[in-house]
This record gives sequence, C-alpha cells and structure tokens, in this order.
Amino acid sequence: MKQYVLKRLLNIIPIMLVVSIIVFMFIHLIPGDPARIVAGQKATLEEIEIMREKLGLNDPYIVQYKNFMVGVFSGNWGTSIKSNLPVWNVIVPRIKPTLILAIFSIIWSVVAGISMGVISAIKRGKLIDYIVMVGATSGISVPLFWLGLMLMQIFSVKLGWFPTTGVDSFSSYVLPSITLGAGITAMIARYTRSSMIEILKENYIRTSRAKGLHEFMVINKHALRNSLVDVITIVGLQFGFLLAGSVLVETVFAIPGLGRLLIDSILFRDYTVVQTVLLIFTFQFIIINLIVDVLYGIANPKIRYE
Amino acid sequence: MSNNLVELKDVRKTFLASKTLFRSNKYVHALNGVSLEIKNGETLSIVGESGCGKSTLGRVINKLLDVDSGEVWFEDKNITNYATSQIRPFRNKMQMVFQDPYGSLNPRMKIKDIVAEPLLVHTDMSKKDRYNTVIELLETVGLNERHAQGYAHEFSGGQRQRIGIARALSVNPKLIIADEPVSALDVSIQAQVINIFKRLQRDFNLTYLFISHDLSVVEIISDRIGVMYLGYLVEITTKEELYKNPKHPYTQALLSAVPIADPSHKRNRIILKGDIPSPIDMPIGCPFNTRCMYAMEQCFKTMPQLVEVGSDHKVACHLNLS
Amino acid sequence: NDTKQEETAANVEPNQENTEGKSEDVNMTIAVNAEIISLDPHNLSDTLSGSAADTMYESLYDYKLDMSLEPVLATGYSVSEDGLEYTFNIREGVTFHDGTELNAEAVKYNFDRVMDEEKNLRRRRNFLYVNSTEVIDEYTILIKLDSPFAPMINRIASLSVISPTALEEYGDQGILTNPVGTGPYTFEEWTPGDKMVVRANPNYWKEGPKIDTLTFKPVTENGARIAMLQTGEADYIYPMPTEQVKTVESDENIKVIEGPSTIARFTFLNMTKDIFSDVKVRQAINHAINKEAYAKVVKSGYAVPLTSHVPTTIEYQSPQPEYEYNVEKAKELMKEAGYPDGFATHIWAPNDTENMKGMQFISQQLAEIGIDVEVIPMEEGTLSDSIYSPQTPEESEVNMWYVSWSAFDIDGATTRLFHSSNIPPTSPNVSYYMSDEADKLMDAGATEVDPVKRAEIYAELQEVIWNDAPWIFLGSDVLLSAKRATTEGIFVDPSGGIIATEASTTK
Amino acid sequence: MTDKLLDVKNLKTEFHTDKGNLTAVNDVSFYVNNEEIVGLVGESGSGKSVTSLSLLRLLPENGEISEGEILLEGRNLREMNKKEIRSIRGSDIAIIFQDPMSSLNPVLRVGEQLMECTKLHLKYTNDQARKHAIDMIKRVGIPVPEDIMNRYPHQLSGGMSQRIMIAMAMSCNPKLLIADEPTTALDVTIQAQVMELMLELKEKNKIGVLLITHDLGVVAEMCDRVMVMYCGRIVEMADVNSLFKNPLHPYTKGLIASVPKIGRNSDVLPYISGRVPDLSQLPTGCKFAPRCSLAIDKCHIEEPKLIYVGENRQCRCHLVNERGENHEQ
Amino acid sequence: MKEIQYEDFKIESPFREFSRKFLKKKSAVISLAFLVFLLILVVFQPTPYDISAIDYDNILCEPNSDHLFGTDEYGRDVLSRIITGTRISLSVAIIAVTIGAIIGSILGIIAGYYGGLLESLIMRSCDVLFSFPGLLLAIGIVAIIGPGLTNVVIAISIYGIPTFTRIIRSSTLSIKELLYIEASKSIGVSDMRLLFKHIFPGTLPSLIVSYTMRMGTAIISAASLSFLGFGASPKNPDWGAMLSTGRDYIGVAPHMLFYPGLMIFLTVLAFNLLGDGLRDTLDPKLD
Ligand SMILES: Nc1ncnc2c1ncn2[C@@H]1O[C@H](COP(=O)(O)OP(=O)(O)OP(=O)(O)O)[C@@H](O)[C@H]1O
Ligand SMILES: Nc1ncnc2c1ncn2[C@@H]1O[C@H](COP(=O)(O)OP(=O)(O)OP(=O)(O)O)[C@@H](O)[C@H]1O
Ligand SMILES: [Mg+2]
Ligand SMILES: [Mg+2]
Repeated sequence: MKQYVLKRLLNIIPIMLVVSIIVFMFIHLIPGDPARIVAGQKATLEEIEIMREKLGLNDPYIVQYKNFMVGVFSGNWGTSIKSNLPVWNVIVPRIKPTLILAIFSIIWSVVAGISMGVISAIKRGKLIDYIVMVGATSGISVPLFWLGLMLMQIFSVKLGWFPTTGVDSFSSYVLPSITLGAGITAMIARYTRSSMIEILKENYIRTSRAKGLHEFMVINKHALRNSLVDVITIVGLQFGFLLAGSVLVETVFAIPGLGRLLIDSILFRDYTVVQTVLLIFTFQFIIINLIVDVLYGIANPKIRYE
Repeated sequence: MSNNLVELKDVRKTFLASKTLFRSNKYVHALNGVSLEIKNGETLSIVGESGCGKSTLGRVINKLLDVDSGEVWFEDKNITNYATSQIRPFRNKMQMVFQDPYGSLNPRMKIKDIVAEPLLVHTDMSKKDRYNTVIELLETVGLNERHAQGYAHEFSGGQRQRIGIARALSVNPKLIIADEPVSALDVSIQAQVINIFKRLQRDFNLTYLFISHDLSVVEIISDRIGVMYLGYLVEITTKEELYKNPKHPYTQALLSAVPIADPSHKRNRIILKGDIPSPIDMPIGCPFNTRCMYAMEQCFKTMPQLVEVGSDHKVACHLNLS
Repeated sequence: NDTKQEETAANVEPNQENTEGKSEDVNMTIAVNAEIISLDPHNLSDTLSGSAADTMYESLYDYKLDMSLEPVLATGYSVSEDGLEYTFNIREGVTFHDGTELNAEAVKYNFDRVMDEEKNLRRRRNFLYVNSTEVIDEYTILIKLDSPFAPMINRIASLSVISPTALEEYGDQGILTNPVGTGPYTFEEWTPGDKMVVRANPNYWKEGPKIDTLTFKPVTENGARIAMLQTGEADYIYPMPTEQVKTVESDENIKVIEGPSTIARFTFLNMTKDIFSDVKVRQAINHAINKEAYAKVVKSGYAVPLTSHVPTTIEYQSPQPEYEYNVEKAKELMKEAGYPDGFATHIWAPNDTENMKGMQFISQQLAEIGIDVEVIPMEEGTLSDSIYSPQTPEESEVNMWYVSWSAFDIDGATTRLFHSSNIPPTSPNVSYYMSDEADKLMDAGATEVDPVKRAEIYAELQEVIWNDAPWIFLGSDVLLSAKRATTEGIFVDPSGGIIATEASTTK
Repeated sequence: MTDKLLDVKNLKTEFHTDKGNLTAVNDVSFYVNNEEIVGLVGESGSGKSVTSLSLLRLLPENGEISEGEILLEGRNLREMNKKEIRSIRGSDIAIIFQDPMSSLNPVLRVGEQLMECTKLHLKYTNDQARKHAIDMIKRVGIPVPEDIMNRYPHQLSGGMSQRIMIAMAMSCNPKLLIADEPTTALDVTIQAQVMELMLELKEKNKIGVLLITHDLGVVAEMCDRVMVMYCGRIVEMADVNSLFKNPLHPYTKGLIASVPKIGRNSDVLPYISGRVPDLSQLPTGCKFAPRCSLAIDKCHIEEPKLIYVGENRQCRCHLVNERGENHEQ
Repeated sequence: MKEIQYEDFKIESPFREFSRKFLKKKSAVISLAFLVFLLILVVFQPTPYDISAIDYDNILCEPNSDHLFGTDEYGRDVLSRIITGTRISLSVAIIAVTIGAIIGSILGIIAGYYGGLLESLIMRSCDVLFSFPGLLLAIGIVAIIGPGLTNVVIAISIYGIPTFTRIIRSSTLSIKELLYIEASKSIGVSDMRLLFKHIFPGTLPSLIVSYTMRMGTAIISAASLSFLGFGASPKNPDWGAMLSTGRDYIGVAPHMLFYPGLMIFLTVLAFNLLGDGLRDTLDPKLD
C-alpha cells in the first residue's frame, strides 16, 4: 500500500509538469492582450507598452514559462494583473467558500445518494424504486444553473426561507449546495443502486442470510460495506463535476469562490491568477483522485494486502 | 525426421505477480524446467491440480505464450523464437480446444462463422466451399446444418464443446491441444465428448495433448501421462505403468484421492496434509516437500531431477533415486 | 507619535462599536454587477471600483449629479492667463481617517505618486500634461502644465487624495487593501471578489451618511441581484437590468430610478473599407435605423436617441438635426452611392446577450436597405486583439463595431475616438476617421481656455462629425438603478458612479 | 416417524421469469435422519441447489415455494414467520455452498464472519464468540487459528475457505447440515481432506447431513442413502449400496455407467444421449423419456409416480412399476 | 469452476432477445419514443412561425393560444425557436459525442489491446485531460478557439474523448482476457481481424450505453457554455442560448427560461433513461 501511494505520488510529478505546460500554453493561446485589457479601453499605447514590459509579456515564451515555474516552486505566484494584489491574496479568500460549498454538497449527496441507492436496490422493481431512480436521473438531467435560478425564485424570493446570495451564514449555502449536489446525488444513487443489486446477488449475501442474520444486518453490514468500496470511486470522480459545477453555482448565487474567480480571470486575461487557479484545480483534482484510490485500497482488503 | 511432433527442452515460464518499486518483483513460477516430447499420433495427458501450470504448458507449445528460457520444437523445427508472422502458418497444424465451452465461442458470431474462422485465416477457399466444409465438420461431431445458423448461447455445454472441436479440426491439424475439454461437463455428456475425441484420433490420425485434472478421465484416452506439481513435471510414463506402479508420492496420493463410484470399493486413502504452496513463494528443494509423508532432509535442499526409472517411466523424486 | 496614537484609537473604535451594539447598527447593502477590482483610486480604471473607492476618498473637486464641478477638498482655484498654471486653495481642518492633516503637502504627495512614470498607475494618463506641482503655502498648491489643456481642471480636480502617512506605511500595494482617505466612510473590510464594507466616518468634515455600515456586494447574475432587492438583502442595486423592470414595478417596496448617462451607444463604420468610404452610405445607414425601436428593443425603452456624438450630459454638447428614420431616403442614398442592391458586411461586438441583441437589431434594420450584416460575437479579449493588433488601416478587418463609450468631458468623449492620430493600434478611432478639419477643431478645443470660445469650437466640431457620420449614432443609455422604498441618499451619476455620501434608511 | 430430523413432503418450487412460471422443483419428498448422510445427485440444472435453498427459504426474489411441507423435527418451516425462520437458519440448520471463495464476504475479516453466528444465536459476548471461533478453526484442522481469524477471505486458499465455511456452519451446533456441492470447486487432494473432515464431524456431532453433489464418486464414498434427481423430480431413492449395485431407473443406470472408473474403463464409454431439457420446455410424460433408450409409448404420455419399490427404496419409472416390483408402503 | 446451467433451446437471435428484454423497460421505451419524436421535429421542422420573424408589438408575450410557449424579447415565437433549436442542440450533441466516441474508442482499443508504452502514453494523456475537471476543459478550449457552434462542438468532443478512451479500454481489457479471444489467437487470426471482428463488437454494448449517456452530458455542457458566455450565437436558437437569454427575463417572462430548460431537462432525461434501459438490457459493467 505504501509502495502504491508512493508510486502514485511520483506519478503526479510528470502529470503536473505536463499540466503546467498545458496551462501555460492555454493562457497564452487565448487571444487577447492582457496589457490592453488591464490598461483599459482608454489607455494610451505607451501605457500599454509599459504595462506589457512590466508584466513580462515581451519576454520569449520560454522565459515566461521559466519564470512561471520558478515562481511556482519558490512560492512567489506573482501579482494579479487585474487587481495588482499578490495572487495569493486574491486566491486565499476564495478558497473557503468553494471548499464549504464543495463539502456541504458532497456530504449531503453522499448521504442522500447512498440512501436512495440502497432503498432503490432493495425495492428493486417496485414503485418506490421507480420514483427514486427517475428522480435521481432527473438530478443529472437538469442544467445546474437552471435549477439554481428556479430554486432561488421559489425558496428565496417567494418563500423567503434562504438568502438569495452570499456566503454570510450557514443558510446561504443551503440552496447552492442543493443545486450543486443534485447531480452528484443522482450519480451516487444510481451507482449505489447498481452496485447493490450486483452485490445482493453475491454468494456471501446468501451465506449471511443462511446464518439467520436480520435483513437489516445483511444489507448494512454485508452488502453496503461492499458497495461502499465501489461507491468511493464514483464519489472521487464526482469531484471533477463538483469543481466544474461550482463555476456555475457560484455565478448564480454570487458566491465569491474559486470557480467564479477562474471564469472572471479568464475573461480579464488575468494570466497570473488563471494559471495559479488552474494549477490548484488540477492539483487538487489529482490529489483527490489519489486519496480516493488510497481509500479504495483501504476499504478493499484485496488491494490493501497486495 | 524423428518420431516426435513436439519437444520441450527445459522450458521455463514466469509471470509477473506484483510490481514493487524498490524490492525485486514477485513472479509466479508457472513452468520450472519442463522437458517432454509428444510423439506423432499419441495422446499425452497432463494431470495435476489447479494452478500447477498445465494450461501454461499448452499455451507455450501453441506459442500463445513465449517462454522465458528453454526450447520449443515442433516438427523438428525450433519455433521458440519465431515471430508472430512466422508462427501463423504453424497454427493450422496445432489447434486448441478449451475447458470452458461457454467462454471459448464468441457469443456474437454464428456457429458457421466460428467454425469457418480457421479456414478463413489459413486457406483461400471460396465462401461456398467454406460453408460446405463447415457443415461436414459439424456432422463429424454430431451436429447438423440447422445448428450452423445458431449462436453459441443456444447450445448445451456438450454441444458447444463439440463445436469447439469442429473448429479445431477445420484446418486438418496434426496436434490438438485440449485443455480440460470435459471438466465443465456433466458426466453423462463427458463420455460423449471423450468418445468423439477418441474417434477423431483414429479417423484423422491426430496427436493429442490432453490436459486434465481428473485421473479417471485421463485413463480412457491417454497413451502416456505426465503428472505436474507446482510447475514441475514430477512423473511421466505410460498409462498402464502409472496406474499400476505410480512412483512419485504425489502421484500415489492423487490416485488414492480420486473418489470411486463404488461404495463396496474400500481402500486406504492417502490424505495429504496442507495445501498446495503458492507458485510465487516456491518451497526450496522438492516442491512437494511441504506435503510429502516421506520427505527427507535431502528433499528440503535440492530439487530432484526427472530421471528414467523404468522403460518409458521418468520420476523426479529423491526416494526413487536411492 | 501623535498620529500613531490617534491611528490606533481610530482602529479600535469601530471594533468597540461592533461588540457593543451589533444589532443596533444600521447597515445598508448595495448590490452591483461586477467585482471591485481595486481600492487604489490612482490605479483603477473601472467605474465600480471608482465608486467603491469614492466612499472613502475625496478629490479637490467632484462632479455633481448634473456633471458640474463642485469644490470638495478645495475651496477654490484660479487659472493663469496662459492656461498653464492652476492654483488650488485646500480646505482647512480636514483630517484623513488616520488622523493625518490634509494640506498642500499631502496633495502634492498624491500628485507626485500618480505622475510617477515608474509606477505607471492607471490614472497617470490624466496628468500627462502636468509638468510639476509646487506647494505655495500650507493650504495652497500650484500645478504647472507643459501646454495649455482645457479639460485639465476636470482631471486635476478628480485626483483622489490618499493619506500620505498611510501611503508611506503600507506602500503602493498595501494601500490597496488599507485605504485611508478623507471621505464619508472609513474602511472596514474587503474580500476581493466578495463584498467590501465601509463604516460611516464619525469625524467627517461635513454632514455625512446616517447609517453605520455600507456594503458593496458584487452579484453578477441579474436575476440574483433583483432577488436580493426583493428580499431586502440589498437596499440598492445598480445596474437594474432594463429587461426586468416589469418584475419589480408592481412591488411597492421597490423603486426604480432612472437617470441620464454619459454613455453613448454607437457603431463604428470603418471608413477605410470601400463600402463605408462614401458618406452617403454612412448617412443612409443612419437613416435606416429606427432609434426609437432601438431603445425599445435593445434597451427595453431605457435609452434616448443621440443628438450628437456625445450625450447631452456632457458639457458643450450641441444638438444636431436628427437622422430621421426613413427607409426610402436611405435607399435613395444607397442608390446614389452606387449600392442600389446593398452589400454584405459584418459587425463585431462582445458575446454577451445585450451586445448580441444590439448587433442583431442593427443587422435586422439594415437588411431593409439591402445591407446584409453578419453578426459576429467575439469574446472580449479576442475582440480587442482583432481590433488593435492590425498596425495599419489596410490590415484592419473590422467593418462595424457595436460599442459604447463614456467620458467625463467632451475632449475625453471625442479626441480618442475621432482624432486621426488615434487610429488603432494607438487608440480606438476604429472608424479610421481622418478629417483635417475635425483634427484642427479638436486640437483647438483642447487648448482653448475660454469657455465661450470652447463652446463654439465644439459646436462646430460636433456638426462636422455628425454630418460625416463615421458612426451609426444609436442612443445614450438611461441609467437604471433600483432601491428599497426605505433607502435614501444613494444616487448614480451620469457616468455610472454610485454616490452614497448621504445614505440613509428608514428600515 | 419421529426419528426423522428433516421431513420434506411434496415440495414444489417455482420461479417467476419472463418466460413464465418455471417449476424447478416438483413433488420432492424425502427425509433425513440424525447421524445420516443423505446424498442428492443429479446433473447440472436438475434442481439440487433450488431444493436446498427452498429448505431454508433462501430462494431468490423470483422464486417461491408453492406447495409442500418442510418439517424440521415436526415443525413446519414453510409456515414460520420471518423471525422464526431466521432463528432456525444457522442454528438448527446450517448450510454450506459450492464456491467457498465467493461465499465469504471479501471486506470482513474471517474471524468476524465466524463470530457473527454464535453472537446472534447463542448470544455470545465478543470474547466468548472469539474463543469459540478459534476453537472451531482448530477443529476443522487449520493450524494457527488466531492468525486465520485476522485474515481476509482472499488470503485463504480454496481448501481453507471451505474449512472455514464448515467451521462457520458447525459453530452453532446445528442439527442438520446442508452441503451444496462442498467439494466441487476443490482439487482432488483437497477434496479428500474436506470429505474426511465432514465424515468426522458427522460422527462427532451426530448430525444429519444433506449432501448435494453431481459426483457419484463422492456419493459412493460419503453417503448412507442417495436420491437421484432429474428435472426437479426425484427419480430414484435407495441406500447407497443398492443404488450402485442395482440401479433401477434408466437414468440412474446411465449415469452410473457413464462415470469413468480407473482400471475398469472400456474403450468406448457409455453415455446418455441428448441433453437435460430446458425448464420452460419440459416434455409431457416422463421427463427422461426423450433420452431413454427403453422408453415406451406410455412414457411419453403419462408421468410416472415415485413409488416404493422395496424397503426404503423408491423409483419413478413406468417400466420398473410394470415389472411388478411395486411395494406399496 | 462455475456452475453451469443449460440455457434456452429456442433459437433466438441476439437482436430478438435484445428487443424482447428492452421492450420490457417502460421508461426506456418512453424515452426512446420521445427521442424519436424529437427526431421527427428535427426532420420536418413543423414551426408555426418563422423563427426570425420579429414582431415588436408582441414582445415577451405570455404563452397564449397564438404563441403556445409565448414570445421572446423580439416577439419571436418561442415554440418555433425551440423546435428549430432541437435540430441545433441535437446536432451539436450528436456530432460532438460521435467525434469523441470515435477517437476515444480507437485510442481505448489500442491502449487496451496493445498495452505497454502506447497504453501508458494514451492513458497518461487521458489523465492529463481528466485532471482539468469536467466542463473546465471545454471552457478552456472554447476560450482558446473562441465561441461559436463549431468550436463548442470541438470542445465538447475533446472533453468526451478521455471518457470513451477509459471505458473502451477497460472493456477491451476484460474482453481481451476472455477465452474466445485466446481461442481466436490460437487459430492464428490476425490482430486486425481480432480487433475488429472479436474485440470491438464486444465493446459495443458499453460503447452504446456510454454514447447514449454522453449525449445528455453534451447537451448540458453546451448549455452551460452558453450560460457562461462561451456558447454559440443567439441567432442560432439552440436551447442553451435561449436559456441564457431567458434568464435575463426571469421575472418578466419566465416562459423564456422555463421552456428551453424543460426541453433540455426532458431530452437529457430521456437520453439517460434510455441509457439505463440499454445498460440493463445489454448489461455491460460500466465503470
Ligand atoms: N497471464 C498470467 N499472469 C499471471 N499469472 C498467471 C497467468 N497465467 C497463469 N498464471 C499463473 O500461473 C500458474 C499456472 O497457471 P495455469 O493456468 O497454467 O495452471 P493450470 O494448471 O492450468 O490450472 P487450472 O487447473 O486452474 O486451469 C497459476 O498460479 C496461475 O495463477
Ligand atoms: N432465480 C432463478 N430464476 C429462474 N430459474 C432459476 C433460478 N435459479 C435457478 N433456476 C433454474 O432452476 C433449475 C435448477 O437449478 P439448480 O441451481 O437447483 O440446479 P443444480 O442442480 O443445483 O445445478 P448445478 O449442478 O449446476 O448446481 C435450473 O434450470 C435453473 O435454470
Ligand atoms: Mg488451466
Ligand atoms: Mg447447484
């Protein structure tokens, strides 16, 4: 297991390197001159030229990439082109809202998704299974932002139960995390269901029934534990969805998170911020996948003891 | 030209079991220096328990696997290092029949296409000729034209196995490697398939490498029998000799363990202790030393060589040397 | 040492208030449509950041709602005959939030900062003509120009004054997150990307806000911003999306506020392209567009037709005879110009819904006179690249560019857009309008100090440009904001700046 | 009659499938006495496993026992409620399945799975259960039981898993052990070990065993009485010696003849032609008739009854009946 | 050793068996019917009004008997635009997913079958693509190549490639291990024939299922791109663009937001339910 983690960690290095090159190429491939955007419509040519020099945009790409990488490793992530603040100061306050949103969403999706999946699997073919599954499938079929706007209209504007926007209190996160979690819940529910159905056919389930265990124990102890092993992987995969979804949800609910920052920064050609956020996103994604794999290994003794 | 169709010389084969980063990798020792020959027209059976390397042996001869060391000879040609393109023409001289009659037929193809596939690869027959040949072959194994249109899942295990045999026969091979062809079948059907094997051998002058784990099945069909244990060939001799005069303690135990369908038949069973060791962490010395009731000091040190102990009877056991 | 002590006192005070009576605080929230990018008033270029900074910073003079100048930190000024020297009298008894005294020294410090070439702050461009500044006495400062430049007073006056002590302490970057000015509010907190909170300045030199804190909150999603106003989470929103006025009209808790703007909406016609080189074509196009319909469709009725290339809110604006909507006349002109069957062209603009609507409208209208306009929406950065990367008019591919422009003064609203020296890549004279006559008038207007003569010059200039029709003159926005009925004292000026100096609420 | 541990009467089990209702087990009656190993043999698909699952009402969702009684010491399992039947499972009747590897939960330690049963039925504490489990592992002949307790199933060999399964089954001292092909997945040498162990346990614990297998060799070596099953019906029942010496039913005859026997194989092996019919397309009359070389017209029309043809001996064949060896009992 | 059970003796072609099972899945059949209905809309385009006919007198009309789904900010008939939008939205999805599926399958089959360095290379590239989570990749691509329908298609297909590569690879890997592949190899069948005749048909079930499911994802992605301002131009009334315009009228003309949203929802739901039904019928193990 340790071996495996180590190997995976080593594996990250080349991937991150390629990712960094892609990120760098990406931001330089996007048309648009940040110097001009930063300086504003009304800027003079001279101002723009000074700006370009200052931002190092006149250097050859190789030099710019080198500077970028040196910055990454020395912890100097540069200054936001847009706001002139250190990139770090721009990013740090954005992490918390996204993180809270992500955690809330994941927690409720996992809880709801697994319960829905299990109920559905046990009641397979019954009406309740049908309702739960069509409901779950709806969760992945609805455009996030549409759902968000609708929820806001109903629960904030009409009923006044939750704040429309912002991150000021716990209740501010309710609607956004429901919106963001809907799709993930659906995925988890569907996956749990099919995994449970497979597992309920397994011989060891028959064994545990033959021992005289209560059906509740059979499901909870024997079946669920096994299906959780599978579900872990799908939860991990959902993080990608979560990050992408956060972009949309943060836009709708005016949450000052990383996702929104990324979009705004791309639009503004705030290179330094874009590259850092992208690196954070991908790094986080890779790390989460690693954690998921490790968890999978821990949950699955076959892998743990290899 | 010698009388040997196939000859294996000290063939070794390992599989990577797990990759480790810093320590040396672990390997499954599937074949540990197996030497044997299959004579033209004979049936050589290989018996042994699960995981002892029987299938690997078959695959090595068929060149589905490359050996780590040693040589594989076919029709007096050393085919050990033949590339895929070189081996392809040889493939029509040796065909395989597999254990699992359910898995060995492509579920998405019609029976006629499955049986015709070797013809398509190795001959340039016209479509019509191919079809006729296929029907002929199916009739040889007791099926008919109507079956040709079906898909594999519509057939019973015995029928599928016969389809597999028909496929193997389609290119007039010299050697048929049958990897546990009847293990998955019910007794009442098993007999059917074995009989077909026997008949075909006569009719087409075939050579068989017949792999099985069931000593009672092997007896019906074999001329000679080799016993394998943990990747080693521990005993090889003629059928009569093996049943009458088994030399290796493992062969003896194996013979005594076969349940006999006759309640009046009482005998002393040899019950071996313990399990077959893992082919990853092989015991030092004789591989059987962990379970052998006669194990001596020497057995834990050196691996006995396979030596001639009688006419056409070879055993790898220290007991028989002393 | 004195200042240090006061500074800490000033810092502690609001905290105490916070802990004592949090619930009694009167808090107001303004929801806006974009992020606050910077709070350094010398280094920002967007209106919203300007509005946010202006709650804490003041300048020597400021625009009133009618765009006239009103003295703030200055009490008066005089200009020398040759228009090269400006003398300002600084208001006495004003202190910065950190306790520092406002005096000529402090003002000079700010001038020096903004003019520093090294720093290249964004506001530097307003002071390119300033040669030097000089402290005459404690409350008098003299500003010398290189050459006479008429709009100078507007620009000099608009320089926000930062506490020099704070600038020394926090540095050019630190000041961004630690604003210290003289304004009606003191800084409380700012999370970049999220809200900025300011607190009423208890030591304000004149009557200030009647609330405790004011929050600026960026909410980009239009629907969400309105929802906030509906639920009372916001007391004031700007901009109020024109499309959704109906949503809140019936709500008696909400008032929609309309105001004129300095924003001109128009379309550049690239005159170096054959099709647009003939003035008849350009005039035909102007006749073919129904400006009323434009206002109704694209701006949901919240726009007024342009009567010159600058909106009426700009000083020296002089109305021109309208290009009346007349398809027949337009067709006639097209025929005269040799395009009886029209031609094909394309129009560029950013890819947001409003711009796309505008482009589509133009495309539909021009179809009436046979001009086939392909709508090409582009992402902002791409658009800017496409417009500014061509180094010569020949390389330029732009045909029409649907865009808006806003400036404080007529020079700002003219020279950059029409002077022949300002064609891309230098500046956005995307019509590639090169008229000696206009150039001369623009130069003259900029250096003429006498208001009467200036007015004449600019009247002539506007006539020339209007008749040359290098643009499609579409309209000028009506600025829409909305507030809770309880909200008082928050306004939006014609340039889109939010003024909350006297904010109060009865909620 | 009272000494019958398990008495099954006219058991009928059906499956509801998309091809209609399939009767996998039909009119099956048999009994198992204490200290007796009763064999149930038959080809694949003949309904052996379904019979065993029916006994404990462990059928998959689409399966249903539609007729019959299952009496364990006189109590009818079929009429018990869910709670009662659960209290029987694992304690009075234990069952082990064919594939030991897949019958153990891969994510739980072996020890925990072993302890579950005693904790549930005998209300053992953790410590008691652990001690008992270790004891059981020792009894099935595995050295270092403490180590085994902490292992996961995939770390066991096939033989070991099957012994763990047996230990698990025996841990609550059941009265009846149902073993569904307990050795089929094992190698012969290991099979010999497990068979030896089962015989030993039966002797010691004086339990009744229902041994299901398709291997006539295993039957001959293990069982006291044998039932032969074909198409969900018992076609013959006899004590083991009579059955092998004098099989009555043509199917039994064919089956025994087709088993290869070391040292006694002739050149051509006898076999039964044709195949086991599909449940959805069962022939009318005797189900074996289409494959039976002796079939007469009647066989194709009327299904014979299972009747006593001697002391403790039953057969389901028109021919046998007609030969007048009819012993009503 | 596995338990062996004899199967049906009836001769039933795989297709008949498939349709017999499939027709039992009600939700899948209804979904299929809905999608066929959409297809009919696409082909015949029964639009009651000209989709670009501007009617300034009827701006933002509520749904009424003239305009069943109301009108938009130009007074254009929303229903007609939705019908036309069906064609655009579906073509975007179909083209994008098809491209992604073709490239992904080829890469996946190669990676799964040949293994080794080639596989590492392909799979690591997929990891890299995957490490830009979901929609971000599409956003990135559109940001580079610019908005517009074609580019949205390109972006979505690139973003679909790694998914298909992985699914097909794992499917190939498991099929490669099957005995009938070894049987064919032992016969001497060439690699090409093996790949196309034996392995590829085996991956088809998972390919079909994920293709169907990805259709839903693609439609949503395209709409999300529009929402974020990276989408197609509103002149082409694809659903995403309509939705994106509609949100500005949320309080005034909710029908402009509701109907396109509903359409997206129903279509994606149909694709997903159909995918579910196909999976249950074809029963490949999807990862
Ligand atoms: N491709 C492979 N990769 C790794 N290990 C393998 C591979 N093929 C076979 N082995 C291992 O090699 C050993 C011998 O395998 P082989 O299949 O030859 O045994 P066998 O005698 O045919 O067994 P069985 O009776 O179960 O078919 C086993 O331990 C098996 O796990
Ligand atoms: N869940 C089910 N649904 C439908 N038919 C079933 C089901 N389970 C079993 N059957 C059918 O019942 C019949 C008897 O099956 P059973 O498993 O009892 O056979 P068996 O004698 O145990 O065979 P084997 O030797 O292969 O274990 C078979 O034809 C099988 O197809
Ligand atoms: Mg094998
Ligand atoms: Mg069974």
